[in-house]
Amino acid sequence: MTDTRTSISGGSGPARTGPPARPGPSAADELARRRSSPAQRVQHLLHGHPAISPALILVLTVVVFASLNPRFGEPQTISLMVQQTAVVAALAVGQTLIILTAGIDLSVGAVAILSMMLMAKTASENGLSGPVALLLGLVAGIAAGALNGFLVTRLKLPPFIVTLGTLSVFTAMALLYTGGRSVQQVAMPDLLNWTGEIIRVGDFRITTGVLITAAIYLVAGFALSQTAWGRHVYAVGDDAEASRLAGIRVNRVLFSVYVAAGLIYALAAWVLIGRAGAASPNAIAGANLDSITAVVIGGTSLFGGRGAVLGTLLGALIVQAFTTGLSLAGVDDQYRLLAVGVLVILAVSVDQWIRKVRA
Amino acid sequence: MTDTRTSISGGSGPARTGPPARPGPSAADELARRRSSPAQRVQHLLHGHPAISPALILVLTVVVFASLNPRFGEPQTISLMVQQTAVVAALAVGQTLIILTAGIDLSVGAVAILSMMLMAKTASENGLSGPVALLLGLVAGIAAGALNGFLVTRLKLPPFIVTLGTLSVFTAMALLYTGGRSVQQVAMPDLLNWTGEIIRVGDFRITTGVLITAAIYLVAGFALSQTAWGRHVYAVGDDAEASRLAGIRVNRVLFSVYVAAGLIYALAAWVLIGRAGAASPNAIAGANLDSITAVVIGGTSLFGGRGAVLGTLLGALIVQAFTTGLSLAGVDDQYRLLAVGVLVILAVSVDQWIRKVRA
Amino acid sequence: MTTPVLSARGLVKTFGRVVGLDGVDLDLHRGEVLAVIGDNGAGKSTLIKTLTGALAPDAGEIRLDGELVSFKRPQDAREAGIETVYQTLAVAPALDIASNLYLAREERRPGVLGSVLRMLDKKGMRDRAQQSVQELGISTIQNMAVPVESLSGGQRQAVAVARAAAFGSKVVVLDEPTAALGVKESGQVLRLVEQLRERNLGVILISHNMPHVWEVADRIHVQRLGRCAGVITPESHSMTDGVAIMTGAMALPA
Amino acid sequence: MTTPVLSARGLVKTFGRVVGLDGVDLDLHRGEVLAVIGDNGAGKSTLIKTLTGALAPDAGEIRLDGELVSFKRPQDAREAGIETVYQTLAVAPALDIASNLYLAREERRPGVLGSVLRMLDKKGMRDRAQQSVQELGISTIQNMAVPVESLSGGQRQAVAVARAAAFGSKVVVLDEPTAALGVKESGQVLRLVEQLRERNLGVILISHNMPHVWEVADRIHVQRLGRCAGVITPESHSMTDGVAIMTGAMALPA
Amino acid sequence: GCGGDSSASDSDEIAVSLITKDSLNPFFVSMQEGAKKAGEAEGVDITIAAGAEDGDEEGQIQAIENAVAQGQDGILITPNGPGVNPAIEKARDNGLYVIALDTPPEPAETVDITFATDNFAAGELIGEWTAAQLDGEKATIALLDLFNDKIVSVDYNRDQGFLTGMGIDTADPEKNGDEASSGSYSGGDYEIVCNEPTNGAEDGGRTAMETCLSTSDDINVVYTINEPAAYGAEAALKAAGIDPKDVLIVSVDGGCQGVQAVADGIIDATSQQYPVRMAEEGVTAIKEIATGGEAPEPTDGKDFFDTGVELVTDTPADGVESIDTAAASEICWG
Ligand SMILES: Nc1ncnc2c1ncn2[C@@H]1O[C@H](COP(=O)(O)OP(=O)(O)OP(=O)(O)O)[C@@H](O)[C@H]1O
Ligand SMILES: Nc1ncnc2c1ncn2[C@@H]1O[C@H](COP(=O)(O)OP(=O)(O)OP(=O)(O)O)[C@@H](O)[C@H]1O
Ligand SMILES: [Mg+2]
Ligand SMILES: [Mg+2]
Repeated sequence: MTDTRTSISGGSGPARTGPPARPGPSAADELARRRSSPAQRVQHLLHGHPAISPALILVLTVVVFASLNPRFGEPQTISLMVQQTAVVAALAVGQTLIILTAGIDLSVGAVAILSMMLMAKTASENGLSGPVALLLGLVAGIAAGALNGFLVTRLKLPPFIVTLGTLSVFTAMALLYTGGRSVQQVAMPDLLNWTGEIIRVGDFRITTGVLITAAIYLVAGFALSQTAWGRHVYAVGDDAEASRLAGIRVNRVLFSVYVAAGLIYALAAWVLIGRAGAASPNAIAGANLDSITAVVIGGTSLFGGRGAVLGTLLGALIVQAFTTGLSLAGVDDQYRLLAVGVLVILAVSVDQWIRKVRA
Repeated sequence: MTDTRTSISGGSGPARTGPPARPGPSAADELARRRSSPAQRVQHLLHGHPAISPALILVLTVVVFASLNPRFGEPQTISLMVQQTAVVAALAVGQTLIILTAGIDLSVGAVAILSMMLMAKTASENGLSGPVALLLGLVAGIAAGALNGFLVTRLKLPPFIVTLGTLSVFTAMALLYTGGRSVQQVAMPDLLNWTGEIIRVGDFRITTGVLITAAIYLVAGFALSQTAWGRHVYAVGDDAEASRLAGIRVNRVLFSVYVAAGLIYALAAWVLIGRAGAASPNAIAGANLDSITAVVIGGTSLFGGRGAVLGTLLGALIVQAFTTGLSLAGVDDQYRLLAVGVLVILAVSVDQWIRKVRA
Repeated sequence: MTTPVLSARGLVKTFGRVVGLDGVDLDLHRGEVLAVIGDNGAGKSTLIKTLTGALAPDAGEIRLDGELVSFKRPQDAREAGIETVYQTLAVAPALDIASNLYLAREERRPGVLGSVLRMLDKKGMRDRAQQSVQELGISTIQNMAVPVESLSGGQRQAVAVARAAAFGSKVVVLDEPTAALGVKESGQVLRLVEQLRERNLGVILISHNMPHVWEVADRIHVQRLGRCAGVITPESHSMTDGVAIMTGAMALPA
Repeated sequence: MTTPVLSARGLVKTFGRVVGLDGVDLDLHRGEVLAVIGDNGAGKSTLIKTLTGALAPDAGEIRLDGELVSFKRPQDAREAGIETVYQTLAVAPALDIASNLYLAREERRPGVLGSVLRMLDKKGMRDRAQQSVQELGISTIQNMAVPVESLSGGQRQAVAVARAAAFGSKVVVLDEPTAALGVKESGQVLRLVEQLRERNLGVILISHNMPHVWEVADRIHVQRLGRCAGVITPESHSMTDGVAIMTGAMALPA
Repeated sequence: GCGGDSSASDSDEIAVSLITKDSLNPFFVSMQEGAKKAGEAEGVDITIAAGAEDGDEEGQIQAIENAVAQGQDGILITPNGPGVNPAIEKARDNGLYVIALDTPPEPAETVDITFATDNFAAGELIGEWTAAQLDGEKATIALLDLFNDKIVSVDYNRDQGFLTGMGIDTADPEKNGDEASSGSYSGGDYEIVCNEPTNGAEDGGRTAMETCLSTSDDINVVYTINEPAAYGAEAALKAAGIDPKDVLIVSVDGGCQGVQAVADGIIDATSQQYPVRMAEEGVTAIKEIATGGEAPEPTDGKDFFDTGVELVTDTPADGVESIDTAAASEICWG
């Protein structure tokens, strides 16, 4: 071996002694060039824009199912899927906000049902006018969100526990208030039913409820990415103590997130009235899991601080495309359950694979 | 004001210039003495032993309900509550392990049902002997856990997504296998029904199933607190990257946790057969939420690395005491739902308050 | 003489049974660099946390420009003109550099976009962030849009220091700002401290690096076992004396 | 001459488009302290991470005692006798000090309790942990049963250093071990480094503190922009020269 | 008529969706199997769908919409609640023939026809039988219902039907638990000691019964929402050292396992329903109509086609019509 004092040298930088410096391009440069195949460049692009990969998965899903059953790709079916997703997608925006702060909301469905029944019953039984009933429902959603927010920020309870508790409380309140009875379309003022109106865009038929959901996405997306409040939501979810030290009023941000989520749930409730054509205390049984699933498939981290509402929208659409696609393919319920489970794991695996590839 | 160069002095340490040093005991000593009231000392104790506070809440719950209805405090009722908690408490041990690693398991109930139906049907229809059928069920639980563990460690998927997917998969498999039909006690070998046998201890009556649950707690508690594996589980949940750098084989630990959880779910399934007196694919509907609730009320952090199975046991008992207590107090169904929600929040608030007080 | 810009009397802070601060006094004047030195666990970080609203002291009072103040949260201290770099840095790892620099003091776009839609002036903040970082001479940080978590330890520290330097109006507190920094970068931070003094701000500098302290400090507060072991100056005492007082090997006359 | 205990040739590591290491060679002999210096982001941490199994290099080879090795994970390097204190410390905050010291190498009780029940020897580990920490002279850490998260930054670093010192059998790698340490504690760590050398171990020491480096290093590897700008010795070059090479103000003849 | 725009053009085969409340309940699983078999026999293509759980209306709405999108000819549905009515109406507007099974929707005209058991009548039967069996003795009643976190029609129809059969005033017949907790039934005094949810499963039934038993030691009548809940109740009684023979356990469903349980003396009486027959009749009806045949007519005096309920017991009571277990096991499901 060489002498101790001379055996070490910089790879290609000028070294005191040792092997001659490698000339020209560095080893890393060479490596980088070798790797920069077109496929690699695509992966780079995907890495820079995280929403592209769930979007690709969605497109892939649609293409596969459309090839299995041509009806799937038709405008009617696509319109249908969009309508079917509208409510869960709207609820998932509120869930996204809360998960971004490293929380979780198990009371999603309960809040929506409570405000929906309040809107519907005050209008149908107490004779409140449409706008007043709607306003009352929205206020109820805000109040429910505020209660969650109060318990999380003031009593410093884990959001999981708070919303587990309020899930029971709000569910019980809705049952006690309605006695389990639903309110039919005809008994409700037009404003409440308005979200069910169909709008034709070429061959596509969407409802005004879909537009409300779209509006919720636009406003929430804008607020998260373009305002100081949005920054603070991310910062608090990322590291609450660092945010506090940096001067963010953590509790105020958290509280505002729960209130905003409550309002969004109430708006989703309005969309639900139009969609179901009735207000029923048994609607959306799977709201909790479905909304969380959309958020997580959309790439938002359950540990907070990372994610975006666009991903959530794609996540909701992916799940819907799976269920509708399998159903149109004539797959029976139990097999569909099995397939959806497999597909959810597959979709996220592909997404992870696309995101993980670096270089 | 005094001169710039002389105005600063150490509180009581020797200072170059400035006001004379305070003599005798320091400010902090005085403060500490003033605070060391007996109540403060109790809080100190509680702080050092985190399981004391849920235990106190449990005792408080029992005392309050017993004062409302004397039957509540009787040995029979207490025996009953213990029996009623046994299955969820056993499942919650597996859930605790997974949550300690910063994961979550939504497939708890599905794994238990799948292994239970496998035990029951292979014994009743395929004529397998009790021990073989039991073993098969336990192996199925382990295999299900291994699948979860494989997906979490190899595909690096979030546990929430993995278990959401396998929840569907295992549920569908159980349905397809059983056609929704249950297997009755009489059709099963004694070994499978053995967990329902009653054992009398003075006025108390417990089942052998309760003993199995207790054994699960003892083994898991011992493994977590007394073995290297337990340390690694905590370390991985606390900071996976730091654990990896410290030389822990993170994936191996995670995988072992999911496998252990699968085995525990299968044992819980055996307890469930004895408890229900049948093996039914629609048993334990609330297993996911109930087991997570027990874990969280027991003080284990959903972010991993902090908690213990003793807390989980107390958490499961607290919830059971609430529900049974409210029933015995003659509270109506929906009001009971409401009250359980309020009480869960209250219990955790009190717990937080006790834990938070320092000084 | 002038009123100290920041002064504290009899600060006490305990954690359970651990005594973090045990009756500490401190005065900081405008245009002065006050160094705080002491062994690990001497209570330096605890001292500045109580001064900047990150921790509430159990006893004692704090005055800003002679007025009694009580900061409930870091935001209060910040609004009063006290800017701090905490030892733990207090950055949000997933946010980019510019967002971290402007955290909790984001700037909006001019016109309707800013006032009504409350839109952030992302580009403006990014440009100004670039400038702040460049002033510190951290040349390896190029892109203000990369998340802080992808930076090296030293680069992160530079971001935190740049933030404090850019926004402090009365007092800047630096808790071991050069711990992870290279030689060049450390020098840059010391120059920055001197600039802040020239801008007539009060600076509190915690450091374990004695040559740095003796280079820039006007006065040196020696913290020992939660108490102040005395205040010295680079002229009155040598580095060796300073270390001796810190470790208790030498006591200052009362 | 002797075979280097650890040697690397042509190490390359890129992160996306960021080049962390760009063809770096390094040799470390037994009984030698090799310092690595360089600006923030020069690739020092990346270099030692590739050497200790924490990162897989994209290219290049590593030899331990002349044998080609490829560490898949830190555990492999550790089992081969390479002990590392990472810059991020790699401690589990919720675990107590003793558990952290013995993490991934827990000791079991003697007899059946240990072999069959696999019970940990908690008391023994705690006692030996106490000893390791005391050897470092960190007197403020008293109770080995407190969680690491309640320690000050410096105290945490001391725990990580104590762990490496106690278990290294061939090579000990220290990434800025004194960054958060006080004067006395830093001195203690430097003494420890010398002890390790006397025990005939190879030591790699990353530090931004030039006086420390010039005090203990046998040779100094200067890292610059992902490459090695040269290897010097405290005798051959002054501190000022070292800093000049680091920053590119001076180049070593090829 | 049938949707001329799509279905017929796609294939000659008639396609029908069966949408049950869930896929967990053996009752619905039997119905699904019955429909599949009938479909094969009749040459009708059956797609199975279901809500995620009992009460899940949104899941059923989507299944209905998907059936329409697929261009199917008809839907067989056990509606989870009135929330699905508008979707059913839309499907009918699209030319699908919709038949409700098991549970008549409110109002009944929402669907083309319902093949169902009258759940209220099923409850009444076991109520009347219980009152007759007690023969004037004081009734201490445990009511083991379905849910407490949602309100579904089977739950209150069976429970309130049972009480009506006993001759107890139920106050609001769509609300469990609002009746007086004591008073007199047709034969004597009664006391209701509990209303407990069971989720319709063994473990839930056992827990519910245990809770009831800790409220009162005198329970001699146990109403259960279905047979699995009854098995759980029996297990609880045994565990409490009470001989189940001393207690009247009544239930609803009449699945083959349930009939066997009656024969074994675990359950004293149960009201038997015919899910398989419902499914078969439904499939046949849709095929008839799709091929231009006649729609079936509702049973006289009812707004639905009653597939019938039989009381199954081996200890018949005067004035209450019943069949024995031997006869019942001939016609049981699953
Ligand atoms: N949140 C806390 N909980 C409990 N003890 C604490 C906490 N923060 C600090 N301490 C303790 O208070 C004492 C002073 O800590 P502090 O962080 O102020 O030291 P320091 O002088 O900044 O040390 P270093 O130079 O290592 O940063 C230490 O003994 C520390 O363990
Ligand atoms: N995981 C990572 N992902 C992306 N870039 C990284 C990662 N780790 C390091 N880098 C980049 O690689 C370069 C070298 O980083 P490294 O941590 O090795 O620097 P260093 O010499 O240790 O600096 P310091 O003295 O500040 O610790 C830096 O530009 C850094 O931003
Ligand atoms: Mg400090
Ligand atoms: Mg580094």
